[in-house]
Amino acid sequence: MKRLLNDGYDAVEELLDGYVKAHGDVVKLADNERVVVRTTLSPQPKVGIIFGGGSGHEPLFLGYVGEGVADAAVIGNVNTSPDPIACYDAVTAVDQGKGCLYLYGNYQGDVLNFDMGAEMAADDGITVETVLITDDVYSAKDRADRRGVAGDVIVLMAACAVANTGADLATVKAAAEKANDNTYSMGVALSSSTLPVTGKPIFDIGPDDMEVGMGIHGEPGIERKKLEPADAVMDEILGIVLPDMNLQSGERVAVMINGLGGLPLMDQYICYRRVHDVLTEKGVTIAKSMVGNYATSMDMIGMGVTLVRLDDELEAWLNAPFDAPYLKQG
Amino acid sequence: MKRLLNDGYDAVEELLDGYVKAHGDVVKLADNERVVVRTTLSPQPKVGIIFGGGSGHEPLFLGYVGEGVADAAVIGNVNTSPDPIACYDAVTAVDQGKGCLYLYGNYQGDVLNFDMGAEMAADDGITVETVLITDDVYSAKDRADRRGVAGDVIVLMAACAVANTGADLATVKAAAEKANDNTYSMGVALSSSTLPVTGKPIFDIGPDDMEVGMGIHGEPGIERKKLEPADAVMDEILGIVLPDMNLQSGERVAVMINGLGGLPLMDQYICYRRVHDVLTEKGVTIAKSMVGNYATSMDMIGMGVTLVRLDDELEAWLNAPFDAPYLKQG
Amino acid sequence: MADFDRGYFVGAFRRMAATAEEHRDEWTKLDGDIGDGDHGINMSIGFREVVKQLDALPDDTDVAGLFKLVGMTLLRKVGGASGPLYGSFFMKAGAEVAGQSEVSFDDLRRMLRAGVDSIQQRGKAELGDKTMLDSYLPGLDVLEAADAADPQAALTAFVDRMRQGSDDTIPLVAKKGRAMRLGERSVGHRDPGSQSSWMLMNCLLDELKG
Amino acid sequence: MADFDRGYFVGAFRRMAATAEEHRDEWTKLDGDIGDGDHGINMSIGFREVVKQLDALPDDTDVAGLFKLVGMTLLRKVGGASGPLYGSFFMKAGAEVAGQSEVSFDDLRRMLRAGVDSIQQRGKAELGDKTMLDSYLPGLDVLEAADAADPQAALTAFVDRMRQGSDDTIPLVAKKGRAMRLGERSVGHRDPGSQSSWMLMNCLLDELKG
Ligand SMILES: Nc1ncnc2c1ncn2[C@@H]1O[C@H](COP(=O)(O)OP(=O)(O)O)[C@@H](O)[C@H]1O
Ligand SMILES: Nc1ncnc2c1ncn2[C@@H]1O[C@H](COP(=O)(O)OP(=O)(O)O)[C@@H](O)[C@H]1O
Ligand SMILES: [Mg+2]
Ligand SMILES: [Mg+2]
Ligand SMILES: [Mg+2]
Ligand SMILES: [Mg+2]
Repeated sequence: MKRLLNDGYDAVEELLDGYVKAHGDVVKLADNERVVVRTTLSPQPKVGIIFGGGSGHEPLFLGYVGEGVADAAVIGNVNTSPDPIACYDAVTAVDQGKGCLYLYGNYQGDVLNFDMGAEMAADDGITVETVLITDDVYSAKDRADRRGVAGDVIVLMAACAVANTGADLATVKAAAEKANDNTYSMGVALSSSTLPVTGKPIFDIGPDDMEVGMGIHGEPGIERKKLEPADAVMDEILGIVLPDMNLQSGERVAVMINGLGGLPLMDQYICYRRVHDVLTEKGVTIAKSMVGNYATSMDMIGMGVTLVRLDDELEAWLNAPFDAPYLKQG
Repeated sequence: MKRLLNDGYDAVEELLDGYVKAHGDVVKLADNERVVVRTTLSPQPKVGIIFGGGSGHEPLFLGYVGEGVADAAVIGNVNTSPDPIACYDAVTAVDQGKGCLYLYGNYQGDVLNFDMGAEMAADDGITVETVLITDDVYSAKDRADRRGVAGDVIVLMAACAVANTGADLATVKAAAEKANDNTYSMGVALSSSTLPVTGKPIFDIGPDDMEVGMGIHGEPGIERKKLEPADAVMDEILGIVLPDMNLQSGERVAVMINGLGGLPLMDQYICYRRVHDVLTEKGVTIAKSMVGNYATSMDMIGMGVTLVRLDDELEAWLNAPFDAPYLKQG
Repeated sequence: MADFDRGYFVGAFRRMAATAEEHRDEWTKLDGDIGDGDHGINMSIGFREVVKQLDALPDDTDVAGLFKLVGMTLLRKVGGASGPLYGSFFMKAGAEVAGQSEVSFDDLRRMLRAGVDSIQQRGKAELGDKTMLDSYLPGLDVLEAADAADPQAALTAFVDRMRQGSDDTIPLVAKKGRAMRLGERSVGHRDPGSQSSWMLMNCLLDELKG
Repeated sequence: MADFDRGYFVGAFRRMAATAEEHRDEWTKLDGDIGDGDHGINMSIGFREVVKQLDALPDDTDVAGLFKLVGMTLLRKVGGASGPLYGSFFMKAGAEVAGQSEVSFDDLRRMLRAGVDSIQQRGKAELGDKTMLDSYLPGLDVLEAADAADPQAALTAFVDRMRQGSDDTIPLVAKKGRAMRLGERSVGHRDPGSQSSWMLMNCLLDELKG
């Protein structure tokens, strides 16, 4: 598919430059050009929330930096974890003496780099804790091994809601863990994304095929199948996610339909409709709905369903006020 | 390109059903299934703002129905003006005794249908005024003949800001006209969109080609050219738009980069960056920036630049508080 | 002079629905070349609903009522330029024969003229603007000049002339509708509405032939 | 026993940069099959910056400083799994010869061992996990067993064994890195890091041959 870029090697720097120019009232680049930070930090010191990962998932991660949301986003090359120095520089840019929380999807590259960043911060006497986001049901059997996909946004919301109360690092971390433990996602891709440097897709896929269990990086999914109508695809996803989360009649959830970039909102709402109807039929209450491109893979055609099992506390966190360019509510 | 739909003939109804299910706190369907209205109208009577056009441009038009924004959206078939009965039903659903304003892009089909709706409303004694949006610079020489593209959102914002003050219909209409007169857009498309009913593109385009002057419906643009790097494409667009609007050093503008659906945010911010740099270099102040998919053509790969010449009044209108699912600020 | 009753028109409308379905992608393609690629799709959406209405047609519906129902259905379901144009066409045509259960061939000619007048009134297009009027207007002239004693021959001449009128749109520069903004780029393409209109009118002829 | 000076290593690093550029799409394709398709791209991004650094290399940089610079550059620019792994590899390798302006062949072997140890320490992978260690580990064993009197032969054996190790990853099920989650679907594909690592080490040999 076609893109509108200059030299692909400059894409990330140009993205970040364009982003801070467009949203200069909210964010700026830190001394490190791969670190997007709030122009002004919270007047009340709070735990610094640092969100990050590769680029190519916009509006993830940078779009969620703003008042009451993330304090910094650390941005890597396309589909690639950021480097450890950027991870470290984000800490020094936002720490207000209460320590920082790293939030990112569970990928080995990210763990390697963020861990190095945390070690460097520790040398400066700054405590950094980490919550790995592991919402992608189909990527592994054990939660701890799962990758993070659109659940990144859910976990971020919970962590930020609690950090905004002035809570300490351990409390904020526990909130993020609670949100992560209750978040379940699964997606499908109908196409690859197109890499800026090569201008080519990462993988080939037939005109009638879909990749089930696709992540948001273009890693192959877990299975390739014939493309089916939207309702059938949603039923298939729910047929895996609902048993995995053991969701019961009478429970309450938040539903997110996450577009991967190239899928029209029309299709996303049609997918939402089916998920809504199936859950309602099952006696599950949908207390919150989010539909749109929250965590993309550039121009990839595809989507994911994210379900969050709610209790009063988690529901309140997800309904907290947020004011970042791509997350405004309350 | 691939879509995730059920029977294409059901796509619009399923979209609307999914949309009101996802955003049931904000909107519902009126008695007419093609009319999306606010669940509760403004407590202070105001001029009813009715926004509309074909479907397939999501989040346009339905995404802008909400508190302080549009009171209703009238939705047609894909790329097709809504029918006159829906246009009329929207009026009866939202009129609070102060009359209504129809806002839609200048397409003959829309004019035919909305005018019939207005005639029917007049028979009921309800005054409906119309402002045709005509921001697409490349579509015609005279402003009155131009089509409406992403400028729809700009004009809507101005009209709503003024309607929210309780102003009368003539005043609201004048505000919309002022916004329209100062709004200039131009876009390019790198691909066609894919029609839900046929599952096929509307037109073919070579792998290295772009369509210059593309609208948001898949109408052919005005010229087909070789695809160029983002900066060159922006320069070409500005080379046409700036002289047309006769923008001078020292003036102030709002800039919107509108993604047509399939173009990643990465590319959109890279485009924004160039527009920002060129305008800044020229001595023009950017007082407001908007980047994202405001008015799409489903999965079409492409974008448009919209510039709004600002004075204090217009700037204040564009910075008014709005709270619709796809337009939240202030 | 043959009489045209409700059954005849129901049959003709069913043929129109089948035609819209069959030629959906062709009309859509024509509209894709110089418009927005929805003409065939929207006509098929409209006529699918027409078929539903015909399936549940109340027994006491007369010809005028039938035309009104078809016109309103197209008006409600088609949208775009052709929704109100075709909608008005059938509604106004029907209004010409209010209260009649059968219509004469002369009535039919009056109906079609009234319908085309309403297209022109709504759309304000002229002959040569590259619209459906380029098939309707010359076609109607031929129809009105034809010998009323042989309706089948007259309708044949009507449809043939409409078809010719559609062919004649190919070299034209569009002056109305979406294609207008294409200017010279519209040259060399057939106007989609001129194609759908002769094909729909051809259903009147086919139903007469049986 | 040949000595390896700063000039030798600068030459070798320039060869690595050229290799990363030349094989960018190949490594990317390998990573596309079982990873996320960025390995070649990110290595090329990293080595483009290495070249910039080499072009502006301060005169007083010794071998250890050179390795540190290359390692830090890859660490800063590459990201993902291979950024810290290759970054650590070169930094730790350099740290082995701090203060030396030339290094012996034995020094070089110690450097490479230290570098590979750091990959293992950071990445916690074992032989057979389908990673770059599957080329490095058997390669190093051969290198350390080789006759120090003939560095060129030793490096040839080293690189050959690494290449073989890379071939041997093809039938393996990935146990580390992104490919891990593919399970059986990773079988039949070469690990991209095992390919890039032997090709980069081959530059040490090529520079020696001149
Ligand atoms: N003003 C007009 N008068 C008569 N016919 C018109 C006029 N404008 C458009 N048409 C007809 O309508 C056709 C297009 O219909 P359609 O595709 O449904 O509308 P839209 O342009 O709104 O998508 C054109 O091919 C033309 O024949
Ligand atoms: N734990 C590990 N130990 C050693 N090498 C590893 C490990 N994890 C990944 N690798 C190597 O890194 C390569 C992938 O690098 P790269 O594509 O840059 O990382 P990412 O998976 O973050 O995109 C793999 O092919 C593998 O050789
Ligand atoms: Mg990666
Ligand atoms: Mg249309
Ligand atoms: Mg059309
Ligand atoms: Mg990779």
